Amino acid sequence: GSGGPAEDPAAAPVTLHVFAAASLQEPFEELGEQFESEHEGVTVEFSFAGSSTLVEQIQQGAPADVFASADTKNMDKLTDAGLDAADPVDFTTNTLRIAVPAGNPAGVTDLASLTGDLNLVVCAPEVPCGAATGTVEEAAGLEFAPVSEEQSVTDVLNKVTSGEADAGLVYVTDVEKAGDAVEGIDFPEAQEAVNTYPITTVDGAANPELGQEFVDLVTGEEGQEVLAGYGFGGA
Amino acid sequence: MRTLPRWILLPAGLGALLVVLPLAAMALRVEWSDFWALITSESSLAALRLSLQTSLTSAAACVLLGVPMALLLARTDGRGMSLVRSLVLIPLVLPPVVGGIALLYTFGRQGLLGRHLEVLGVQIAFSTTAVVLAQTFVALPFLVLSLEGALRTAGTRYERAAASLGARPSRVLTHVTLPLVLPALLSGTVLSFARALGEFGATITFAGSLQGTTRTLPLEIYLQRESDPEAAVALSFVLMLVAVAVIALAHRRRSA
Amino acid sequence: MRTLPRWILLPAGLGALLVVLPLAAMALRVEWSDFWALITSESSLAALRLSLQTSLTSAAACVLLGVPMALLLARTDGRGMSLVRSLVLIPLVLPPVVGGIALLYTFGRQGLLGRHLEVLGVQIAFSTTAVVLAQTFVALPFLVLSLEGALRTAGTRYERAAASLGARPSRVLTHVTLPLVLPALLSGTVLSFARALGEFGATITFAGSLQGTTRTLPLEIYLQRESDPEAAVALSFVLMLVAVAVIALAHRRRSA
Amino acid sequence: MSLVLRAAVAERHVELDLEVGHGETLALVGPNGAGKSTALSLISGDLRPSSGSVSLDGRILADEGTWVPPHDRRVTTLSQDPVLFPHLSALGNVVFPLRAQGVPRGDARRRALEHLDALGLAGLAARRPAQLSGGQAQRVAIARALAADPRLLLLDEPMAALDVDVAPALREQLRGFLAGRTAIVVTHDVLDALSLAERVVVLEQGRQVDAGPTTEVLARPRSAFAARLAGLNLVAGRWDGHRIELEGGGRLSAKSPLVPGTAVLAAFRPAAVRLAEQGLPRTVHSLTPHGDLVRVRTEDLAADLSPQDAAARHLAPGTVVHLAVAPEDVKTYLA
Amino acid sequence: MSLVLRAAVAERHVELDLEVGHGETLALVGPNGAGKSTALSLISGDLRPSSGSVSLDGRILADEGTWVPPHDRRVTTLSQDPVLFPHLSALGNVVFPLRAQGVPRGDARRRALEHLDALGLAGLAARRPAQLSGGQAQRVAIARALAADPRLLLLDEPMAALDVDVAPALREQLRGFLAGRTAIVVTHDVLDALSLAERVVVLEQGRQVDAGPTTEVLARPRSAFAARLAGLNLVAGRWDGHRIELEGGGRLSAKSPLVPGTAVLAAFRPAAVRLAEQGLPRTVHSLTPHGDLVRVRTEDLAADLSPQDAAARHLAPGTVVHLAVAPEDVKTYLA
Ligand SMILES: Nc1ncnc2c1ncn2[C@@H]1O[C@H](COP(=O)(O)OP(=O)(O)OP(=O)(O)O)[C@@H](O)[C@H]1O
Ligand SMILES: Nc1ncnc2c1ncn2[C@@H]1O[C@H](COP(=O)(O)OP(=O)(O)OP(=O)(O)O)[C@@H](O)[C@H]1O
Ligand code: MOO
Ligand SMILES: [Mg+2]
Ligand SMILES: [Mg+2]
Repeated sequence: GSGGPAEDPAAAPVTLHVFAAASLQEPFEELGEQFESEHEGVTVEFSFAGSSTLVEQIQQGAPADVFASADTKNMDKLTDAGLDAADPVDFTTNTLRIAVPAGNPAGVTDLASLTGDLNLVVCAPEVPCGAATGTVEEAAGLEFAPVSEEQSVTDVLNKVTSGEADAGLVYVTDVEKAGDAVEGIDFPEAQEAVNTYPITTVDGAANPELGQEFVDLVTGEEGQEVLAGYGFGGA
Repeated sequence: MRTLPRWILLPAGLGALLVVLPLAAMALRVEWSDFWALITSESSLAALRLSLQTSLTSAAACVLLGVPMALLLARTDGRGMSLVRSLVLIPLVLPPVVGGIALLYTFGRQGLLGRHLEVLGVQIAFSTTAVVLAQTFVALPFLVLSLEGALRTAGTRYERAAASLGARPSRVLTHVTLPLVLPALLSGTVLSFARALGEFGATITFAGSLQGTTRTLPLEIYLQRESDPEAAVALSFVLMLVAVAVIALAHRRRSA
Repeated sequence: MRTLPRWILLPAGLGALLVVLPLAAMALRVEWSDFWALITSESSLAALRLSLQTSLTSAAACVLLGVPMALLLARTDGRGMSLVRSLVLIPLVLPPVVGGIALLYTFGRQGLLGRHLEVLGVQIAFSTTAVVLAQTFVALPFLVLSLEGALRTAGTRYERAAASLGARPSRVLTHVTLPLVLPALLSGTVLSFARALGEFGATITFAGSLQGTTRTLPLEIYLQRESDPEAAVALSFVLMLVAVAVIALAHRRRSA
Repeated sequence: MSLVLRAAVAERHVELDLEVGHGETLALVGPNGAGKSTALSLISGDLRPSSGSVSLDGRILADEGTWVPPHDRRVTTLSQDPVLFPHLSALGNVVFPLRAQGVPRGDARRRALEHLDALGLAGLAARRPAQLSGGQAQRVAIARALAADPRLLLLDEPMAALDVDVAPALREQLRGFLAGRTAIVVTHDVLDALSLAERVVVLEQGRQVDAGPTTEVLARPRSAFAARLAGLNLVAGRWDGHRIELEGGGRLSAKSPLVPGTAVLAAFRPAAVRLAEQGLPRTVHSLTPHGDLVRVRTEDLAADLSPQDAAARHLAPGTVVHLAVAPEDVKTYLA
Repeated sequence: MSLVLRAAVAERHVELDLEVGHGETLALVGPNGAGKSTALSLISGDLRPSSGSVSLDGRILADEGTWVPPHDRRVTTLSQDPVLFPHLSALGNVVFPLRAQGVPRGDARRRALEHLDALGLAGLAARRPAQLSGGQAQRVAIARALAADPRLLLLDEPMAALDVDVAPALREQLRGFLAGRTAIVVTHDVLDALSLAERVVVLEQGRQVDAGPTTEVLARPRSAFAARLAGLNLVAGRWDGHRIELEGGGRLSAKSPLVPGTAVLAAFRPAAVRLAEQGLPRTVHSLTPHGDLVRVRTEDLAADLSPQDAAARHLAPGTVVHLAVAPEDVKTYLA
């Protein structure tokens, strides 16, 4: 290991618990490995789930050092409960993109073509991506008739990957992740609904300093580079 | 007048506590002032209606398909049957989400069967039919397993007597076998109804989530949790009440 | 030599297809070339190990707590028992996620019991204990219900004969009642083991998802689905195999 | 008294008042539905009396406030149906009560094998109940009950399924075993009653109608049932010093030291009945072979006639006959 | 022949060769475990023969290639255990076979009530089997079997649980019902065999050891079992013109037109046996009351003596006695 400040080589092995929104899984796992290589004796354990689940768990005493949320609403829940150890920092953004199955069987070209006779799947208004969908819908003056309003982006994406849906509205990062199975179609109205990801250390954590170091890694240059590699936008 | 050893009260009590305490803890969190408003919202009522309707249909489908399966498993022996039994029970062990994926691979647009149905203009995914399919898939083993056990325990002496009196197999089935295992059939049906009522993972994966069409109560609860946890707790409480009512009703009929 | 009406083959076959087709469809999607690598990754093995360990513990807990409960329910009658039965069965009907919330409300840091345990320095949530608790919570009713049905069907004549021969209640229980319902006890145990093995919603909510501590196979599958659907399918297949093995084993012992 | 049963079961219209002395075997007889099994259930603890009490060796087993559970009564029932534990072998079944009393495993096995052997079942020790014939199963059940060594043994038609070959031997064995023990035997078999029990109680419609030493009750029956069990004809009437004026009409000559004018019962064997010109007029109901004779049944009396006699008179159901008995063959006693 | 059973069940060591003529009632007798229930199971279709065949009225019910399912055989079994459907009332149980044959509901009810009535059970029509006494349940089972109106009726000890009160009446009813019908009665009761069956087959250890008209088999038994059933002593030996040289040693005087030198069987009634100075030497095994006599059992012979005789000779188990029979009381026939 190199570069860890004030690191005691004799210290017992420690585990850093990072609770992060499910959409952050791939970049965070990459960052976690990097963090471990820089901190000898430290293991980074992730708990990925929906942001609201994570908040609930932290409120009930889950051993989280760091919390990264997929939206500000859930981060607010944490701060309202006074469980943030430091002020949350917005560290990345995500925007919507149309996902269609490989080959684009329904011939989708833009947002307006989603109102045609096809199987459209979106997020439910209750979850962050669904709120964003509502915003772009309004901005474009359209009214969608989806066949399903899903619980999470992953559910939307899965319907598209499996070819069940002809089109879905998901995040840019999801299209990247899905690889060849789907094609992405950008649309200008997406800029009306930019989703912000905040991160913070958690009050009462076992490793507050290490946690802050992880937050620093994510918000720092290296972190931003890794995030961008998965399609995330700048904070 | 049966006597049971007294010590079983301790583990039995512990077991009851393990189940009852969480339910009590949840009931304590219900905001009673808003309760009525929360559970009578349009979306809640739609979900409740859909849930009851699909679960009842699924329970009926389970009885229709599962009773014959249980009979075959209980009354025929052989190498093959044991494999069939294992296969039939798999939905029990599969995480429902995986079950949903498997259903997609079968009945989805590009699925094993679905691609042929698509040609015929039939689309199952995103329809209420898909919900029923998903619920039946996960609930069927409950009925089969509990009924098979009862059929084995009940034995065949009454069936033999009935055949000796000239009753054809169908009559033996409807007039002797099924009435004799009625308690088990009822509790198996309750089990499968309950499992269908609580089904979440397979439904969301295979059927999607649209109000009035595919968004059942568990999906509604899960969704409300994101925006309105109070509503979610209130709805969970309603689900509990429905379950208690169904179970109590089934038991009343059984002892009657 | 028992004869069943021939027509039941049709619904039984349909039922078997409903279950078997999706499993076949999924097996068809497994990428056999990568299969071994996918399922022997560190995280997969950790999840498999944790799943087996917790599910076995939970099944044992279900037997320990559930057998006494089933006995009480089957052998005592009265108004009160019917309420207890309904309560005990509720975990069946609750969507597992809601069950997880209820468990958090009980054993979580601010929960009914948890806040007292916290003072004693004991924390249950987010530990392997929590996984076992969640699994036991959802799996217990399976054992209780299937065993209660069998106990009722078996009746009390052998128990009465045993008492007449001077056997105390404990001996009657261990030497007569339980051996007589052994098939049902075994299938009830398999049911609860299987349910524990497939448990997802309550675990992720109540126990969280930490590799090696609380991330069981279904959680791993769920996680892999986000990043590596192939791995998820392969792992689901492994889960299926484990289930088939357990069920087949239980049946072998039962017929032996 | 060892057992005192003074109890009622209202819903079955049964009201009993029985006593069994220490070391005594009581036969309980009576028609189907008379309440015999009900009496045994009250004693074994399978049934709670709706009023009254049951006590054994001075200990109250059941009354309004007391309830001794069945396993604690040291009362073992051997019923019409063997109820062998299906998951245990014949040997395992007999070992069961011994182990329940804390006999060590090896000892219990040895003693159980002795019991099986005594009943001629040693060769079947390893069989499961499902692999035994009806009579074999019943004998295993008897061995098991004997092994339980109860304070009071209840036998509910123990011989019903046994063949003529085995029954006498078993009756002997049971007799040896019952000697000095307290037991109640429910039976439809006069031989069982005679050979096993010192005293008999006759139940009819839930009430005791006759009781006394077995030979006494069978020799001087006071109920139609006891008479049929003993194979005797029974009539009631008034003794006028020479004849009995029968209740149903007619007269019967007899010899008796009883005071004229008293109400009497009279019993006589069917073999003592003959056809006469001037007997009691009766209609033949049925004719059945009876040993080397033919038993002729009428509305109330039975006669055992030689086949020659029966054939000569062209007897058939419906024929009217006149029945007579020699006065010295009629046993007369106070009603 | 109506029923022809020529079949074996290897695992039970049973090999049978039975025929029952049209309209005939056959009694099947034999010790416990002889194979009686096995024979019935083969005929009813509860058991498959390991070789051989079963046919009824010319139709093959079972052989290597054929298997007619039980419900299609029109063979009804009435077993030791009533097996009443517990979820149906007594009436519902009797209605069952009628409905199974397509009798309309109202008709079936009416006919079922008649059957119950005929057996004196009309008052119990609404009872569940659990609310009946053992004998009541057995009678409902009989009514149910009669209602099934089978081509062949199999009775496995139908009277075992019936009281002396009801058995004769029921035997009469069964006799009327069996007249002109084909039936097999398994029984341990000589009265049942005599009154119900024209012909008897004696089984021992899975094989037929004696067969013939009932009175014939009982009068001239060829097996120890048949002799015991008939209540006769049976000995085997060689006829020398005046006496029989018994197989076990000793001689017995008799009168017989048989050719000297032939192997013979001889039967005589226990009542014909008396104690003599110069009889067959035997050891007393047991003494039991037998009607108004005392039955003395020895290793192979039984004697019915008057209580006075028995008491005068101080008979007790172990006493050696000499038994004699008057030559005219010994029935001799070819072995
Ligand atoms: N569970 C019951 N509920 C109601 N009545 C019953 C029940 N069991 C028996 N009876 C009735 O109680 C009365 C006495 O029955 P019990 O079984 O004692 O007769 P029993 O003398 O043993 O006759 P059997 O010789 O036929 O066995 C009968 O009229 C019978 O119908
Ligand atoms: N299921 C079985 N498996 C193996 N052997 C059996 C089975 N049932 C009976 N047996 C044996 O087969 C032989 C014939 O039995 P079966 O039941 O036919 O006798 P049974 O003549 O009816 O006797 P009982 O008068 O005691 O009823 C016996 O030796 C018995 O132990
Ligand atoms: O990552 Mo989220 O909280 O499921 O949109
Ligand atoms: Mg009785
Ligand atoms: Mg038999």
